[in-house]
Amino acid sequence: MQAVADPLLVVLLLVNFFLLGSSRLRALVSGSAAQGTLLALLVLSVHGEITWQAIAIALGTVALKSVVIPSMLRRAMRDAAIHREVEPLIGFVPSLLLGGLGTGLSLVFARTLPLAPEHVGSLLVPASLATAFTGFLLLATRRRAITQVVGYLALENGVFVMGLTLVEAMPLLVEIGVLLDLVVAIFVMGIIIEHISREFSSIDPERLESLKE
Amino acid sequence: MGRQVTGALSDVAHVAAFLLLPPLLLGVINRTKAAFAGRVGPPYLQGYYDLVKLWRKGSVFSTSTSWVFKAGPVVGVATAALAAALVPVAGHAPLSFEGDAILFASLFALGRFFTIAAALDTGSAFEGMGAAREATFSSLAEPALFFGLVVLGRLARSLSLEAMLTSGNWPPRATASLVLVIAALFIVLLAENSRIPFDDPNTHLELTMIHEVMVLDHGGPALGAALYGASLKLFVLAAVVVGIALPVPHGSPWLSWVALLAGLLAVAVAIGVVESVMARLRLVHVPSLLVAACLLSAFGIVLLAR
Amino acid sequence: MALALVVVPLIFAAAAAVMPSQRWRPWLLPVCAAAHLAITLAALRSQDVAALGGWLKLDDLGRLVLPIASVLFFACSLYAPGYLALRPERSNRVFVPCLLFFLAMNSLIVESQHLGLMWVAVEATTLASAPLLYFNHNARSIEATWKYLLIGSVGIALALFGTFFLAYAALRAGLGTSLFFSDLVREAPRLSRPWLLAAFVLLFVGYGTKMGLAPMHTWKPAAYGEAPGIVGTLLAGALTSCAFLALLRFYRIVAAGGEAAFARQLMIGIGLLSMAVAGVFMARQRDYKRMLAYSSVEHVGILVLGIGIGGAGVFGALLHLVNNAVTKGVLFLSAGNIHRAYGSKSIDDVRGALRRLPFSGALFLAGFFAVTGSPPFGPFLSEFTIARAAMTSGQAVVGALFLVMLAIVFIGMGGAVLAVTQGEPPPSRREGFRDRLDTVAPIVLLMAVVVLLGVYVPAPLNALVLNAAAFVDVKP
Amino acid sequence: MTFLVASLAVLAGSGLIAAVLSRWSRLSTAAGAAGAVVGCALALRPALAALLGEEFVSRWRWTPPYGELAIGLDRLSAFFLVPVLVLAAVAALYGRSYLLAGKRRPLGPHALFFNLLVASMVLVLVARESMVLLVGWEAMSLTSFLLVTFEHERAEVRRAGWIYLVAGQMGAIALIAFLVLLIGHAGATDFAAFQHMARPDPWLAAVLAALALMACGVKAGLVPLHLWLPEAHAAAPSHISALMSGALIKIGLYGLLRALTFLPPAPWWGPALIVLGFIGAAFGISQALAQRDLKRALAYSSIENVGLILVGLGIAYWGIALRAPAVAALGALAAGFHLWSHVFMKGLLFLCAGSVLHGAGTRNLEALGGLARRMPWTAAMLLFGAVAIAGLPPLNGFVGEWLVLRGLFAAAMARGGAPAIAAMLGIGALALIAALAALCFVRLVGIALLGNARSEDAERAHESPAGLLGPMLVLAAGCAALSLRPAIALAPVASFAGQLFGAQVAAQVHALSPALTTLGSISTAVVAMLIVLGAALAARVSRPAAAPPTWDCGYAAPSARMQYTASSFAQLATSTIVPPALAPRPVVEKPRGLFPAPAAFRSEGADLVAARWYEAFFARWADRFARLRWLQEVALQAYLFYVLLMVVAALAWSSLRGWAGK
Repeated sequence: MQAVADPLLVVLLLVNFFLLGSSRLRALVSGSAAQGTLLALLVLSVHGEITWQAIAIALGTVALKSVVIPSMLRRAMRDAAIHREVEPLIGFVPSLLLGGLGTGLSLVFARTLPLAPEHVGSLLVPASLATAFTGFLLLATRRRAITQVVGYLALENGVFVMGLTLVEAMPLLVEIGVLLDLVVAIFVMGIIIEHISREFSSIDPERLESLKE
Repeated sequence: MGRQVTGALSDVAHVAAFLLLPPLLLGVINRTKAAFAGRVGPPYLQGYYDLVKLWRKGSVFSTSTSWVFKAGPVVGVATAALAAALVPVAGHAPLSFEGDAILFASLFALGRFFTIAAALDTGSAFEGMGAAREATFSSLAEPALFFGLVVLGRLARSLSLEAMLTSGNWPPRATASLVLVIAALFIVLLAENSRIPFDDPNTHLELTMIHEVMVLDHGGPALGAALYGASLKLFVLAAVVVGIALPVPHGSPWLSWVALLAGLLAVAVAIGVVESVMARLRLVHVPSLLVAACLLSAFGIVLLAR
Repeated sequence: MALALVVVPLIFAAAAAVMPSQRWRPWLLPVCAAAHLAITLAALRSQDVAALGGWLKLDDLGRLVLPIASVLFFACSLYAPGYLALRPERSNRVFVPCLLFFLAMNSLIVESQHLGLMWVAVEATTLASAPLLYFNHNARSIEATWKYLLIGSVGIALALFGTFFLAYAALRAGLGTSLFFSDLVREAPRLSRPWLLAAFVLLFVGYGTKMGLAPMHTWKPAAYGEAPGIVGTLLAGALTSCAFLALLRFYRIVAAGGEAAFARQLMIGIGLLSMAVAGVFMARQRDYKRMLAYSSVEHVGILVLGIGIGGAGVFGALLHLVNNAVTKGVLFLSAGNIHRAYGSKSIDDVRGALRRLPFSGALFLAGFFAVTGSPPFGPFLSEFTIARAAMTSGQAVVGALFLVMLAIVFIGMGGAVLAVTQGEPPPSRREGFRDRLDTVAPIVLLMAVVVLLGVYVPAPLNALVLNAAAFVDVKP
Repeated sequence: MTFLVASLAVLAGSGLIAAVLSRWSRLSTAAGAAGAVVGCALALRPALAALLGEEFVSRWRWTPPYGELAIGLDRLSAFFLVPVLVLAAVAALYGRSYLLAGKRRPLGPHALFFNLLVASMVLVLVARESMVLLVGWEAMSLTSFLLVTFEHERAEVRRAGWIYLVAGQMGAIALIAFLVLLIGHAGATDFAAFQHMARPDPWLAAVLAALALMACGVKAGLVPLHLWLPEAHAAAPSHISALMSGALIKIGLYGLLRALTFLPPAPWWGPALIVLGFIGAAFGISQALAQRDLKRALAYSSIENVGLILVGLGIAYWGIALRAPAVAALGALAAGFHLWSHVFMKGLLFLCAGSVLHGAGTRNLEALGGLARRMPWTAAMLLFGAVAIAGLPPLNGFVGEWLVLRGLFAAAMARGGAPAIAAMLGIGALALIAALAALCFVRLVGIALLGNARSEDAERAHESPAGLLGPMLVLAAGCAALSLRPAIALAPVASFAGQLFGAQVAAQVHALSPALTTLGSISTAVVAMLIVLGAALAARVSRPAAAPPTWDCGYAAPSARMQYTASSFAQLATSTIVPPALAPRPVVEKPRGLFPAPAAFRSEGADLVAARWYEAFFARWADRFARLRWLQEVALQAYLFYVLLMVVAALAWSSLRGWAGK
């Protein structure tokens, strides 16, 4: 089981770097969809035996994170008719470097944490920390609203990967609750983006500066 | 019973003397000034003639005055009379209690309050000027008077004028501070009664006056009362200065009365001499002289407590 | 009964969503609020209120927070029809259902024993309040909603991360990974130490963001500045209390695990920081609604500071939870009235509220005196208890700083409130709004509660606070 | 005890009724005033009984955060309660007719706040437990703030109200700190526990004394903390300024005395209070000289009188330290007597100022004049009050002055060396202050009442109705009683001094009664003499020959503008006696350029400069805070960065602790 998870996690880290590096919105959205599918595979691989519960969660994840949400984001992009990410606050290369540094740090930090016996060698915890940090980085450095949503998604995925280590802690009902919340959050963000685009005729949070002290 | 009767009689005599003699003091002062100037000068009893003349004249009150204007001279006379009753002669004062020195100083303040109010009541610029000057300069004179009283009180270990002015047996080390106090009180005497270094009593240029300009608009009996009150105030303050300068031992009352009158005569002559020798100070320097008087008596205190 | 507390509002929310008439829909609010309050009172009287096999249970802490949320919602629901009638141009088709859904989720947070379920409920309140904030449909409210949503969601994601860390701490210690509150408290001493501390930090930051503690408070001025009065009250009064409840649950676990000292130091630090930030940013504040937001940041800081001080401070903090909720209700609703009457939120155009709106102006001024801790009102009692606890438990420096911060906030806030209430009102452009019974009565009701809490704390409430304090402040 | 609770209930109830009936002004003010008078009467009975020794403390349990509440009356509280109640009742009656005659506005809330203010003052005086004291103290601040800002449409009233509120809050914070430290040390919140607690070590006692001085100093108007006093008194309606100056300030002194009873007596208290008193008196009177507003001058005179009372208290504590009960008795009698007489004098003066404002429409001395002829009763009483407060013989102000001077002298006699010299020099300084007070009040009387009217308003001044004159007469009668029979105040002062300074001092106070009776008889003698001489002179000048305008050295057309004005009268004094730092500073805007541009000349009192210093301090800090504002105005991403920073910092700290802990 361990053997299958680790390569998937390495691919996940690569996708993180892809998200950090890419400047085209369409690439970002498809990257996020890729992350969704990767998570679904991880769910199956981590669960020892393939129970119907694991299948349900995997299917739910794929359906939501790889199909529903990306389509919504693409529709929002079509409405606002923009494709390129404006120059981020700290530039693409520095954000990539920061991403790398973050991944390194999370590997080091994970080693200091006393892991449970079955996770000692595994990449699970460091990967979740790295993905969460990437999500945070995207949120804190990108100008476009859609990129920030993708960043928030990456953060959620990071947390989700951490959730995988605790198989029976999160019963199905709560798992579904978490997924539902995520979807509704993205859905509401989508509506807000639509209104922003109508109001400001562009959707970079830079314009959202009118609330002064 | 006999002793109370004689006591009462001596009190009545004391008050009568203090009420009758003051205009005479003015007469002596004017005669000394005349002698200095080589003039014959007005008769000694001129003061009494003026009072009688004014008592018989009619009085005129301006439209802008109120009852306070009439009250001015009345309060002046009343407070000076009561202060007179506090001054001891021959070891006894008609009215004395612990702390009457403070009452003595405050009575003059009350008189001054109403005189100033009466001056302001007329609504004339000159009276206002006199009132402002009087109020400021007397405020500076008060501390000098109180420091003097405190020195005496410290020596007599009590705040009653009677005890202060009749202890007589002052320790030799106290003479230095007593001399300072006498000098300070003499300056206060000159300041309070509009004598030369501070104010010229018989000038007619209102801009320079302090006291005369405050009674400018009084006429007839009111003016008489005002002048009489001023002279009584001069007499009482002079009596206090003499009480310090000539501490007569308790001996016979006659001897102390004679000493008091002689002292008063000397003070009157001294005032006359000072008025003839000095010219009126410029108004700006008056405060500094008064502060000097305060420092003199304050230094007296410091010397005493050495 | 426990389930009813959540399901009844949901049913009403569904009904409201379906009901077509714009005029009758707001009246659902008072009906549902009354029902909810009745159930709450019934729940308080009965001993153990549980449902779904222990998933929903009203424990001592919940017994204190639930009535607060319910009473506050009841007052807002009385205010809502009058207010919404004034805003015919805005459709309340989304507004009313979201309010009811908000109440349902609040009840769920208070009752859920499973920390994951609690997380879902808190995230749901965030999503429910987004459309509430967006009620005014103008550029400024979009920006406020976007900031609120994004920072809120990021905070909540960190909270989920912390919850997983907590579960992992149990896993690491070789126990079964269960996120049930009672299990975690029982197992606490054996949880692995570093995971527990890391989990508490993440949970503190996550739920601290929902409470609006500094430095995670940055969304508050924008959100409360643009939200209508009702939403401001519910966010500042009800939601903050529920987030504080969640925080106390995790503090309870960490305290049981023997790490209370670390948690209390963190709380004192963040508490004082929040009060300082409030004091600093309230100086020369031109917008009286943003000022109320900073006042909320300050009082959230006081809550956390009280817990941090410990001992009688915990009792003070929990009593302050009640006082703060009710006082915020008075302030936000009366500020809402003033905003309706003057049509502007900046102090430069709003003057003479006492003359123009005698009742709302007077209530706003009284609310200011209450919120800055003047004796005849509730908050004074709790703040005095906290100050006393600080001084007597040897933390004199913390006590002194606390009093100084209160003074700074008083001066900062006083300038703005007096500018708004006193003086001659400018010639009014909108004649429409006058103080009316239905927009003032609920505020007077809340004000009566504030004054009552200041003078005489009724015995049942006192028992509730004592039990809650005993529940939270466990002596390791 | 039941009377006290009944009185508080009546006050609160009548206030609420007045608020409810707010639409019918006459009815609601009547209800308010009646409630106030009945409430004060009800409370007066137990207060007088307590003065005669019938002390009581009653406790009852209250809900937890309060613990056990306790109120009670002992001689110290009763001594302060009696004058406060009398003044409150009089002010209530005066207030009713004063406000009804004023601008049409709803008076219900005002009556409610007035009654609540009186109730909170009573509560503070009877509090025997820190929570009750705090609730009463802050309620007193709030209600008096709401009363001061009654006419808040005027900008200077709002400014005065704001300064008052901030000062009140600073005082309250100091009081909370004081009480919390005491509770921490004594373990209970009850005053009895404070009295019997273990001796705090010296530094804690010093900190407690400093906090008490600051908390009560703000309320009593001690000099560095006095800033709100002149502003609030000038802005408030006159009966409120009377109540604040007469009662509120005294409660500040009561608070100080009550706090000092908790602490072990330190030898430095006496001299410290005397020095504070002198500073207050000198500063107060030097400012009062230069004021052109009648009520601001009276407010500064209150600061001076508080200074005198403090000197009296200082002498009392110094006497205790020197173990000389005679000196302590003189100090206590001076402070106690002057406190009672100041309540009546200052109350009367403020009510007269209200009557002048009502009659002549303005408080600016430069626009008044000749009111003695147009408002005879008000003028007579204002003159009566002025003579009293200037400390001139026949009236009660002099008795207070006399006792303080004798106290200083007795203290000087009790000990040789430097303190004796200081005390004796103090007597001279006090004489100067008294003289300046006389100057200040002769200026007020002379400019406002006498001479010719300086403006049309003063020209058309009319006497106030009986509703205003009645209460003023009551206060004047109080002053007259204290002047002619000072001994009536002896018993209350003896009981008050007995509790504070011990039985020996009380005995010495009783020993002073013959001195007071002589003073009383002398006052009566002075009054008699004045009447006799006045009648004689009046008889003599009964038929004035003619009534021309003032002679004025032959100037044919005298006008009111030729008279001395308030500032010119004081100019000589402020330029010679008052040090330049405290003297009023002219602010001149010279006309610039060829054509006559607007120019202005204003002379600002020293206090305005001090006020500007406080304001500059707050403004500087507000600017510093405002400069931090960019932290909030950054982009959304930065907010998220704050959250990230917080997480990383807290995680690092927790792991550090983890390693350190292991």
